Amino acid sequence: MEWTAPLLADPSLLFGAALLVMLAAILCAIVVSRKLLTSVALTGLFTLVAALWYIAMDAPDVAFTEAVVGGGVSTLILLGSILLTRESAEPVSPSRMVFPAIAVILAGVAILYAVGSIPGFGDPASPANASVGRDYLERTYKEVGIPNVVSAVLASYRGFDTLGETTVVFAAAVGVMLLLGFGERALGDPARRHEALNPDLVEEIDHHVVLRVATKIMIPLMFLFGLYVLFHGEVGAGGGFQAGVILAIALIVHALVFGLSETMRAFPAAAMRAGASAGVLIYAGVGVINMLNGGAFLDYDFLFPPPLEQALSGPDGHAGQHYGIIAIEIGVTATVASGITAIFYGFAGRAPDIASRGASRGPESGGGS
Amino acid sequence: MIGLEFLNIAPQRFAEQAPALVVVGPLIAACAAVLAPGRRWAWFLCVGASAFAFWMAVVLASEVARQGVISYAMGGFPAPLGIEFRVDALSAMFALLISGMAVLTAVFSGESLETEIMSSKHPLMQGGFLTCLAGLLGLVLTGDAFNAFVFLEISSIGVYAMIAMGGARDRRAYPAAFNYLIMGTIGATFYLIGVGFLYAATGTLNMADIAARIPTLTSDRSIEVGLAFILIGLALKAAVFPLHQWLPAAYSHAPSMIVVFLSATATKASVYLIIRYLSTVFAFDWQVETAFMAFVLAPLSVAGILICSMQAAVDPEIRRILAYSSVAQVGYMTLAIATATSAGVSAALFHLFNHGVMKAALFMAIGGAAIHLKSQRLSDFAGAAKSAPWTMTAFGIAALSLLGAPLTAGFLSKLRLIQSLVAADWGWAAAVIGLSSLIGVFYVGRIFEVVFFRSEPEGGSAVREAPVSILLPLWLLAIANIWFGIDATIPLGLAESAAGAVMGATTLSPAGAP
Amino acid sequence: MLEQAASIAAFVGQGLVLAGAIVTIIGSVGVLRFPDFYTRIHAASVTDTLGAGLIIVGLVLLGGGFFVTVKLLIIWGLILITGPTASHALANAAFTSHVKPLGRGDLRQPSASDEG
Amino acid sequence: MIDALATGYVYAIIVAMMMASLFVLLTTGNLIRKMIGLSLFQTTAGLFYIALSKVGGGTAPIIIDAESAVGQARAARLDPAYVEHFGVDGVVYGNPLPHVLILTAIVVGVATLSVGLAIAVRVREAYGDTELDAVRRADAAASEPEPPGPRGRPNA
Amino acid sequence: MLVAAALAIFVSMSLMLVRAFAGPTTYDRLLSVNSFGSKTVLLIGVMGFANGRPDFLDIAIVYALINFVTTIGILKFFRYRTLEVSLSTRRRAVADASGERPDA
Repeated sequence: MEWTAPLLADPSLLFGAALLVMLAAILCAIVVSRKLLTSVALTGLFTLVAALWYIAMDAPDVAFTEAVVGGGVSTLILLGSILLTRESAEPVSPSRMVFPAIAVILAGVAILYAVGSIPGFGDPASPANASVGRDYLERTYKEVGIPNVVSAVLASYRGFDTLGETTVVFAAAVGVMLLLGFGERALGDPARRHEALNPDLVEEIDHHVVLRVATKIMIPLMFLFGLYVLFHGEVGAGGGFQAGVILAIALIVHALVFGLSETMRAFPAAAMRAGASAGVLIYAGVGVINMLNGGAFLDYDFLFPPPLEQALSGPDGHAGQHYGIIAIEIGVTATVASGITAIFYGFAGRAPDIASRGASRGPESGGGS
Repeated sequence: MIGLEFLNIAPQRFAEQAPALVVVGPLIAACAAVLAPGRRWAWFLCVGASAFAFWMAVVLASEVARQGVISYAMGGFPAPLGIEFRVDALSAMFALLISGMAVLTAVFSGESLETEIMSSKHPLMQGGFLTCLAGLLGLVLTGDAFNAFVFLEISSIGVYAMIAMGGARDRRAYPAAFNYLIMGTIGATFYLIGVGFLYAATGTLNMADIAARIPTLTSDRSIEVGLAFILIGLALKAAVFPLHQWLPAAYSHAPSMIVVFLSATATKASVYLIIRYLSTVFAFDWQVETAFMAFVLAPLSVAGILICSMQAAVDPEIRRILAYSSVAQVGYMTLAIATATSAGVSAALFHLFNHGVMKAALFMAIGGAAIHLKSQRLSDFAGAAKSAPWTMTAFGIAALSLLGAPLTAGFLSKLRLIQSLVAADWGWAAAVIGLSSLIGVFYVGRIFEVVFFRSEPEGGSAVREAPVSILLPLWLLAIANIWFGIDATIPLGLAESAAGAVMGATTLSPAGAP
Repeated sequence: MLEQAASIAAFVGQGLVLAGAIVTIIGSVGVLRFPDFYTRIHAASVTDTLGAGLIIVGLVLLGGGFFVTVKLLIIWGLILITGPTASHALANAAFTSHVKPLGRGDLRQPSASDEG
Repeated sequence: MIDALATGYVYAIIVAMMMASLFVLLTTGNLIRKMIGLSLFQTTAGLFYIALSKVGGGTAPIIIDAESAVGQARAARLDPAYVEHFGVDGVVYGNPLPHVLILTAIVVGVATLSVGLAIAVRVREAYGDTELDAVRRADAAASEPEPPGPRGRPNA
Repeated sequence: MLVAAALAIFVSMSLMLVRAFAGPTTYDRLLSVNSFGSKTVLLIGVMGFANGRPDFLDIAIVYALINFVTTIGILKFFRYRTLEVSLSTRRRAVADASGERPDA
């Protein structure tokens, strides 16, 4: 039987269309802007609007991730790196645009050619929507026993992908630590000690009392919210990754308002490094326990030895899946929170070194607008 | 099958878990290495984990030889739902090559890092190396198209940073690493888009499942374009001409440990995926694909072979000569694959294996001899054979093998390449290989002239004999080059059974079936 | 009786949401049309706070269960804390970096910033 | 026909955005801007996947009870036969699999972004600039017979 | 009515975008980005109710937080030229060494 998707009955499609147009407008602005800061702010907006679009497309988990990552972490890291480099890009000569333009147009035409044969947007009978995706919807409650199908697929059916994703964050943290260090320069910056000895460098008026008070209220709330997102991920949108980013952002706010060295005293870089690898260890460790109990890697039904699993679950519960998912989500949170904090330490802690080379800044910043 | 079956002493339950353990072992060790209190600990972990991975790879290979394709369901969920590790002879061969090289590189890394990277960062380097190893092993074992993307990224992200760490000696490493990152990520994203098209058309991500569903489709436009995107993405990662520009710069400025490992494995893993897609997923019997092989892949390979050989012949920096030669050698492999015959694929795999062995030896020798030498210029190696006879003899053996001199592994693999091309009626392609070998004589001759016949510069050469921990893996590789040139049963057996595995059946049976 | 109350609440709620949306549009027009930074920030922050309040009270009246209501109130609280703080910080930063407010008579001259 | 128009535009806009960000990435010589382009390129690939996962009249793939108020309100908008045919226990959901994939891809994207930016920062420290042209000029100058010194000239 | 409200918020976001493109000072851009963010929070809420699935307000909370954080981040960028210092003191040395106005 032929079905056409009830597109007009779905208000989210109207929102989706409007948001897509807005996305395209923002992207156009990014293409033409040369001031890096403007580009970064617009990129932040782009990801926020993309996240809105994800909500309209019924993908709240993706929206959540895109918002915390694209709007929060990426923007801050980009800001940190602009501070360490330069603020505007050189114009591109038109002659250099020819080859990329041809390549891009060719690739675009190829994709459009293929898109013509993809079943229509929103079609419930398309191969993508009708096969494995639908199986997950039908089986999750029976096999994993949690309502959020995305979390179930993420942590259980395709848990190995998620282990890989966690490893990627770990590898990125290792890479940034290799390249930029652990922010140790912020702790040992001689200029800073010099400043303490010369109080006339410090202005008397305290401009930011409002900000500090507000931040003091916000940070505990953010921690609490992060934990809520972590443990709520089985039922609603959210999960270990989003929780990790929120926790990291709480630390980053602290560093932004109270100073990096203050934060690094409370959460030293060595601890972040340990946390990043501990998270992957927890995750892989859960898998190894499953193997020891006779299951496949990451088969949480074997998280507990079979007799214990039966005792815990009862007739059709899924104690193993339940605790397994929580355990690996904690691992993900640990790696992501510490990894992103370590990355931020790297970028922010590099600053004094560059700032002290202020002389080479001058000619570059003149290139703006 | 490989002469190492005696290592297959694992209890049966352990052997069943080998597909997961081969990846998870290095992964856990990577985390532990980052936490290691000192560089010695990190090094031990690194060697231990690589050896463990190698052992597991041997177990896997002998299991595959015994019982055919092994399917391992991650998380206990059967294939289209869960992620499947699907090990056939091809994957087993690559797993052996990668983990074997990792062991040698790990041994080599101890002394080599000592001089190149400040010691507080050694644990991070070892951790990054092990992550990369886990990523490459996962890449060749997985049977899931998206999972392959994740492993592609795992194996690259740490590497970008580690290549940039060569910047302490030569600042050109930074832009080189950056270019590699851009190109690698574009490649990975192209791959991702291509997988998206396959998913849109078939509704599944499991490679065997995709292969089974493709014949049932009415329209294959999205499959065609998906394949194109996947191949372009992987060609970027595998440095197939003309998408190779990132490779020479990245290889010539990275820390030697990374170069040794990457030259033997990283582009090879992408070649693996190319073979996997062409043969298993698309089964070599599809019209667009054959046209692509004959009219795109083959001409590009030929151009790559000739142009990069010439570039190698004129470049003044020794590592870059070898890097350009690597691109040319990738061209040999893709050329043989483009014939789409069993003999061609087997010759390509045989050459790939041998090339890994010789390139690793060459870069290892340079890394070992030039520990105190900041420059990479060929002229600075004048008379190196006198100041570092052991290292440079091994280097010479591997260089002869690269050239294809008789009694070395390179000779046999070039012979088989030419045979397979002639058998496929591609005589002109065989002539191209001959021509490029002639150019090879020129650049290897240049290196020989400098290293062996020129006298040392005044004040003595900065080249020193490599320490024992480097000579050991180096000579193992050099001997392997000769051994495989005389008795090629091991690599040939691997390559033929691998080629048989992918070329024998036109399509894989969907997962679950034996 | 109860149902009647619920439908009245829903109606009022929708009205409040719409009113809030209109207030935000007015604020945005202000941001677009006002002549200098300080007047614009005024337009933005006042209407953001008011519009957010109206919309959130409206959504609460629409009803969506206990948790939804709690979350809406949390969001309101957050907006009440962060909105003014951010505005304050922005204005402060602009002022300390010598962005001048328009003075008497400046409006007579058409300034570049007037063109949206 | 209306449906074809109503659906075709989604992929067209997404592809156009994908190519625009690729264009930024390929043309600019500024390392930071390259990373911005790369990050946007990855995001638009994500948009493509999520567009595939949309099911008309569907809701987020978090299982709800069809008998609950929310479930009934959703079902009321749709043809009962449609719900019967495409729904799971009376509710039509979006496809969860692309969501999972893109979640992973977003994370990979931010990891790449941070490593790339870290390398860009090191380029700036070594060369004094983050424009590829300047870097090339500095390298060309350094490979001449008389190198201008190990650190090169800033802002050459 | 909710759909109309959502579209109204959408229109006001578009107006904010125009201000963000137009500037003219960087602070105007920041203001519009910030205000855009808070309108997004509202839009999520209204969209959730309009779709009949109002239980994704967590994302709105996250937006509110993110909006606050990035505003502080960008602010520090301008005033201090570093993300590293504490806001309880003003580092004149660093701020002045850059020798430039952000709105120049």
